[in-house]
Amino acid sequence: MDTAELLASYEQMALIRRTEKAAHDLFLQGLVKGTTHLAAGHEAIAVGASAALRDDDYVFATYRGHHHAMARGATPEECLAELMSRATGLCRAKGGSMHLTKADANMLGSYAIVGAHLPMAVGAAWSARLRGTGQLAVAFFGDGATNIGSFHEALNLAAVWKLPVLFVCENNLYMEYTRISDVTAVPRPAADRAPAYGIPGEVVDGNDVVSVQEAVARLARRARAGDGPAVLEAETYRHFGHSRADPATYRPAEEVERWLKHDPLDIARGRLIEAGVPEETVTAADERAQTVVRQAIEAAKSAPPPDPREAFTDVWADGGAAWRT
Amino acid sequence: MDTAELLASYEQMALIRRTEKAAHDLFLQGLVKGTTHLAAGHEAIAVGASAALRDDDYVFATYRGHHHAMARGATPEECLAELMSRATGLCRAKGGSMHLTKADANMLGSYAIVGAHLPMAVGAAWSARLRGTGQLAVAFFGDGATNIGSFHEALNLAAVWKLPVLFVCENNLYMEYTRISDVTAVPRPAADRAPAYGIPGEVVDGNDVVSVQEAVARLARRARAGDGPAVLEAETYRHFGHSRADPATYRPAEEVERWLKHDPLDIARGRLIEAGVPEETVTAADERAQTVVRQAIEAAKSAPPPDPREAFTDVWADGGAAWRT
Amino acid sequence: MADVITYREAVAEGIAREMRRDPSVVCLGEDIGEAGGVFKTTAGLLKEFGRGRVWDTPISEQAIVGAAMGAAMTGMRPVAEIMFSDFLACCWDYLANEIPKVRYMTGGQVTVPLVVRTANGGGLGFGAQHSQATENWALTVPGLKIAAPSTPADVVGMMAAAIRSDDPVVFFEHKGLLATKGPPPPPDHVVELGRAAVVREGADVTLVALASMVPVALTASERLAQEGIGVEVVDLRSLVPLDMATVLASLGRTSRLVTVEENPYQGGWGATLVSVVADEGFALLDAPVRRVAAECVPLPFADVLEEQVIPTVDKVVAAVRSLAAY
Amino acid sequence: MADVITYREAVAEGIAREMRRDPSVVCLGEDIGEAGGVFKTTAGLLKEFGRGRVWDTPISEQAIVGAAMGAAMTGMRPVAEIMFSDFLACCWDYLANEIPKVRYMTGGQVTVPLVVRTANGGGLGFGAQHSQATENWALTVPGLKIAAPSTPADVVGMMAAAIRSDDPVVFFEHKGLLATKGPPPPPDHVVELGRAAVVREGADVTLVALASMVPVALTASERLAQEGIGVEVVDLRSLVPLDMATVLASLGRTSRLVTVEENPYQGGWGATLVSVVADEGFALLDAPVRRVAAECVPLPFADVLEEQVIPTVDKVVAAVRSLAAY
Ligand SMILES: Cc1ncc(C[n+]2csc(CCOP(=O)(O)OP(=O)(O)O)c2C)c(N)n1
Ligand SMILES: Cc1ncc(C[n+]2csc(CCOP(=O)(O)OP(=O)(O)O)c2C)c(N)n1
Ligand SMILES: [Mg+2]
Ligand SMILES: [Mg+2]
Repeated sequence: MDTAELLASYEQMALIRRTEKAAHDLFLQGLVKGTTHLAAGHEAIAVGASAALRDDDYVFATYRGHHHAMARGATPEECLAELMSRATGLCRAKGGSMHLTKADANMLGSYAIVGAHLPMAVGAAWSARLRGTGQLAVAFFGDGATNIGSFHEALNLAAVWKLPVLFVCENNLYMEYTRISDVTAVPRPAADRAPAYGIPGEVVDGNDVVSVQEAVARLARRARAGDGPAVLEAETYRHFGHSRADPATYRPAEEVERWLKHDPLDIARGRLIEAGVPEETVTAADERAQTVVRQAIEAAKSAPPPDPREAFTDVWADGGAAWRT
Repeated sequence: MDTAELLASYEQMALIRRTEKAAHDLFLQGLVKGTTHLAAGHEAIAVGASAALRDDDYVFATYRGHHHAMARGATPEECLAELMSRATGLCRAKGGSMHLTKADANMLGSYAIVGAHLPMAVGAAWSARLRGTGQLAVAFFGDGATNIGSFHEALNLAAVWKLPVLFVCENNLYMEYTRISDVTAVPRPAADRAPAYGIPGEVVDGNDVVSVQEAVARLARRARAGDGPAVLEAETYRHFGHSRADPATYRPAEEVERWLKHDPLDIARGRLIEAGVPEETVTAADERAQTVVRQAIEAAKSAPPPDPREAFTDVWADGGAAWRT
Repeated sequence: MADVITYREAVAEGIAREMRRDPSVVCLGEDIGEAGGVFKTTAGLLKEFGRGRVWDTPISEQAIVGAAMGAAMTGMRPVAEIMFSDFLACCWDYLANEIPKVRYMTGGQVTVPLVVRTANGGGLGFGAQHSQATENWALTVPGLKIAAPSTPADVVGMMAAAIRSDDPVVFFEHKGLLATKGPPPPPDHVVELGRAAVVREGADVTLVALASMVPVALTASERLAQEGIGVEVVDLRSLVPLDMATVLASLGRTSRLVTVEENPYQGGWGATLVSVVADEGFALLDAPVRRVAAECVPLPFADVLEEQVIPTVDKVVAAVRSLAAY
Repeated sequence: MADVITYREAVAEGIAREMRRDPSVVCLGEDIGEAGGVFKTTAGLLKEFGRGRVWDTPISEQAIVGAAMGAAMTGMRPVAEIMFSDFLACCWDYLANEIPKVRYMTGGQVTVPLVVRTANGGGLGFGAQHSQATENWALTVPGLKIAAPSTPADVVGMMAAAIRSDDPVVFFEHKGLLATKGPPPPPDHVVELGRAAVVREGADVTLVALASMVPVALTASERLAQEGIGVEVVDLRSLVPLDMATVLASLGRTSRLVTVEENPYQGGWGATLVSVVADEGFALLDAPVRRVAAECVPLPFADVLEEQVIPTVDKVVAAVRSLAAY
């Protein structure tokens, strides 16, 4: 990653961070219904991975997926509008926070059943192989997803078929309120499982966008060359609670403090300064991000609600919802 | 295993073998409906394991489970009567070949959805721990079951809770008609997965009743001592096709021949002779088995069909089947 | 005990009462221990009963329900939590193929006294994968008892019946009702499964509702009363056993029937109920039977869309009015 | 082409026709390749289309259907086999929560043109876990099309429609019909999903049946004809879309309705159909509606028991007779 790319990544991360902060505030103001699972703290994984991928590669994410939608090109406005149930939302207010999708950028969805999207990514990789496009598929998932059956089935199938798919675990140490180490038989829930499928399992600092970019680029090269899938376990931490207004009191203060000091934005900023980028340049990126998000909030707020008739569109590919004559 | 035990094991295996042969013949004669999955060739696993278990230990098996039912005390007559849809069948003709169960001997069932019983065994082990009984639970399953989600979830949960449960894989090289190596990412489908759960994974000659007994006894001791679950992969081969009248033409003749020469009964017989047991003693055991099975066939044949009203009993614990007022 | 109790508190109270009576009752599920459950419906259980009886699990729905089954077959009375009822799909094999069949297919050799509890239903903006009313999945499978209480007292009473039952029970706790309040149940309150309750009497139309739709039906009835239409509201409470006797008796008085279902029309419980009525109660009917059910679409996120899909008081009022005028 | 074709052959033929037309059609499933499938319903496909398009999988139902979904979202038209329909429970999350909802919840951004084929139904002594008629599981979930043909020609025609459909289709192939024979379908035979067929005309009672119950209904009708009772038999063919127009039109002629369902009464498709009739067709009815469905128990193994559970010709005849006399 050269300095220009790093600066762009920084700005992208700043944009995500501010969007997540906005989502949090809007939720507390009662402007976001249902629930949100914020990715603040996880930005480097989405942005670093994206920097290593081709535009036509496929991305599948979880309910904690705002960062992936944005890293693949969704705008803060589209995202916030979706959260705020506006007609201009990414999914026309039919999906909500947990299902952000940007299909025209090959971000093929956010799925809210833990683990469900791993086999889908395998299928997308299979499809890429069948069509001979050289595309890759990447599934991002949490540490908690490593204990569910679909994880196992997906990794085995991908390995047996030697498919171009990467399994990127965002290990933030917790499932909802339970420490992953309390419910998992091995210390590294994802990487330690890779040998069970005869594939590489690497661990990376998920808060360092450069390390993530490098690891994904390396494993992607391998996969595209026909050497099969790999597991990448990216260590990270969420800045907010699991969802909604969870204060995350189950996390020791000392642990929280340590991780907040290991902030992906700070790390990238440090790298930029070290590379000789002037402070003002970085600050300018921050400010641009701030402006974009501020405008996004306003735009989303003033966008209209969806037409109620939207409830009856798009069940079927013909656009309708008829189930009987 | 002392010589007397070995002889008893031999006779038990002979009984199973002859019962399976009878089941096969009866199927071809049209006296067994539906399907059967014969365990001829797998006898040493059931008998060896049983010899290492306490009477109050729990056993869970698959649709290929005749040997486990018999090793835990079901008689050939009860088994054949079930297969032949008789009122005297082990499950009163309501289960059939795939669901042989002998609950009063803690053989808690044969399950026909691949992998489904592994979590049940985990639960039985959990229950034993909760009740402080020192009981163990054992799940027997095929190589094909190692690629399904419930396998993964069961092993992880058992390991995290350090439960007294053993996972015994009967690796007969094939799922139905597909070689397990064609669809599995690691060479040893069960044992190579054990490290993903931080538990021991051993391989044993599943056709040598003594080796099986020793391995199970060792792992059972460990588990009862509170050291947690283990995986045992027992290498074996089925003498018949997968089910019903499958001629198993997908298996290379050379492979079949090699395995038929490595017959669990021959191996046990060899060990007996080596230990100085006279040929006639072994042959007498064989003959007893033959007699028992011959009588079982006759008894089963002459047993009555179930009362049609049995269709409406035992949905509920009160014995009935009422779903509405 | 307080003057009122919330539905949410009633869940924990119902479980706690049984855990106090019977040491074989144990709980397992995701985040149910220290955290008291994502919906706080197991709050206090870990503290009172300790780690030996309240077990936090990994995200492994199959292992949770499968282990509950194994424990139930061997002397325990497990209460397994599946966080959202949509996730029953992740362990559906156990609900569809194993638990309801094992007693029958072993010729009565084993029993499976377990409860699978789960947070059910929509109306809260949780989107397509966290909002479904999935009782009907269970209804397609003989061998499961299905409980879906609408009041805190019924939660406690039916929880007691469910945990004491030697049969497997799927217990649907409605997310939209968790914050609702009601009179606390008396000590040792047990509500037998399979007994519907006539929660309002009326002479003109019978409304049969379940769980979240009971308050909707009651509100609609009050409005209709002002128009002079007397509505009898039956809270079904259980789907299996299904209390057709109560429904048919009510119909004998009113001759008109409307069901109110949160689930999609296609495959809903109201259909089964109506088909019994169209057979055994045909002579009682003076008008068509109407089902007010959810539209046959996934649950959308936005409120304005979700309201289009899940039955509202207005829709119920309109349906009843049209029948009363028939 | 031969004079007759079996239902079993029709499955492979139906898939092969589409694979010939469209290179994006690919198959995956357990033992479908070399072995031609456990039921031989994919016989010949590997040979004709090669390993690139016919993939043997591990025993991983979730991965099979999940991968099919991912492939469908990215330009392929996968046809996934789930060996027995009971095993749909092992990947139910994909059928209930993912595949039918993804288009809607993304605001129409993706389509999922896939087919999940599966061997359905009982009557063969396969016991409780390999004998169910599980169409109704799918009926509870909006967003899935449901096909269940009863003749070889319909198998081919509906397979074409299913594979060409841009919507997900669950395709139920009845195990009990595999060996049955029928006229071969003409080239490029397509039977639109959601079109019921009136397979016998009659003036007195309408019998609506699906898949294995169609021959049962036809046999019953012949017997009833001898008693002077004219039975119109409707082969529903699809559950979604549900062709109520054809059913209501038939009812307009007969005024009497019986459904014949292999599945348990509770939660069966007949209930949904009857509930539409009890509403929109109430004025047409001259008699109660009767559902001849399976008993609400798991499927037992022994023939003598299974016959008690699954509808027989005798039971259908008795039901129709009782209505004709009403
Ligand atoms: C199958 C399933 N079980 C349970 C849940 C409820 N749930 C949502 S998020 C979550 C925790 C997931 O933890 P992890 O995979 O580590 O991801 P994180 O939220 O930490 O990013 C749980 C249990 C679910 N959505 N799906
Ligand atoms: C979930 C599920 N998928 C598929 C099947 C069909 N099936 C029955 S046995 C079998 C092969 C199992 O192979 P393995 O586990 O090696 O056991 P074996 O039959 O060799 O003893 C398959 C695929 C099933 N019963 N359950
Ligand atoms: Mg996590
Ligand atoms: Mg095998």
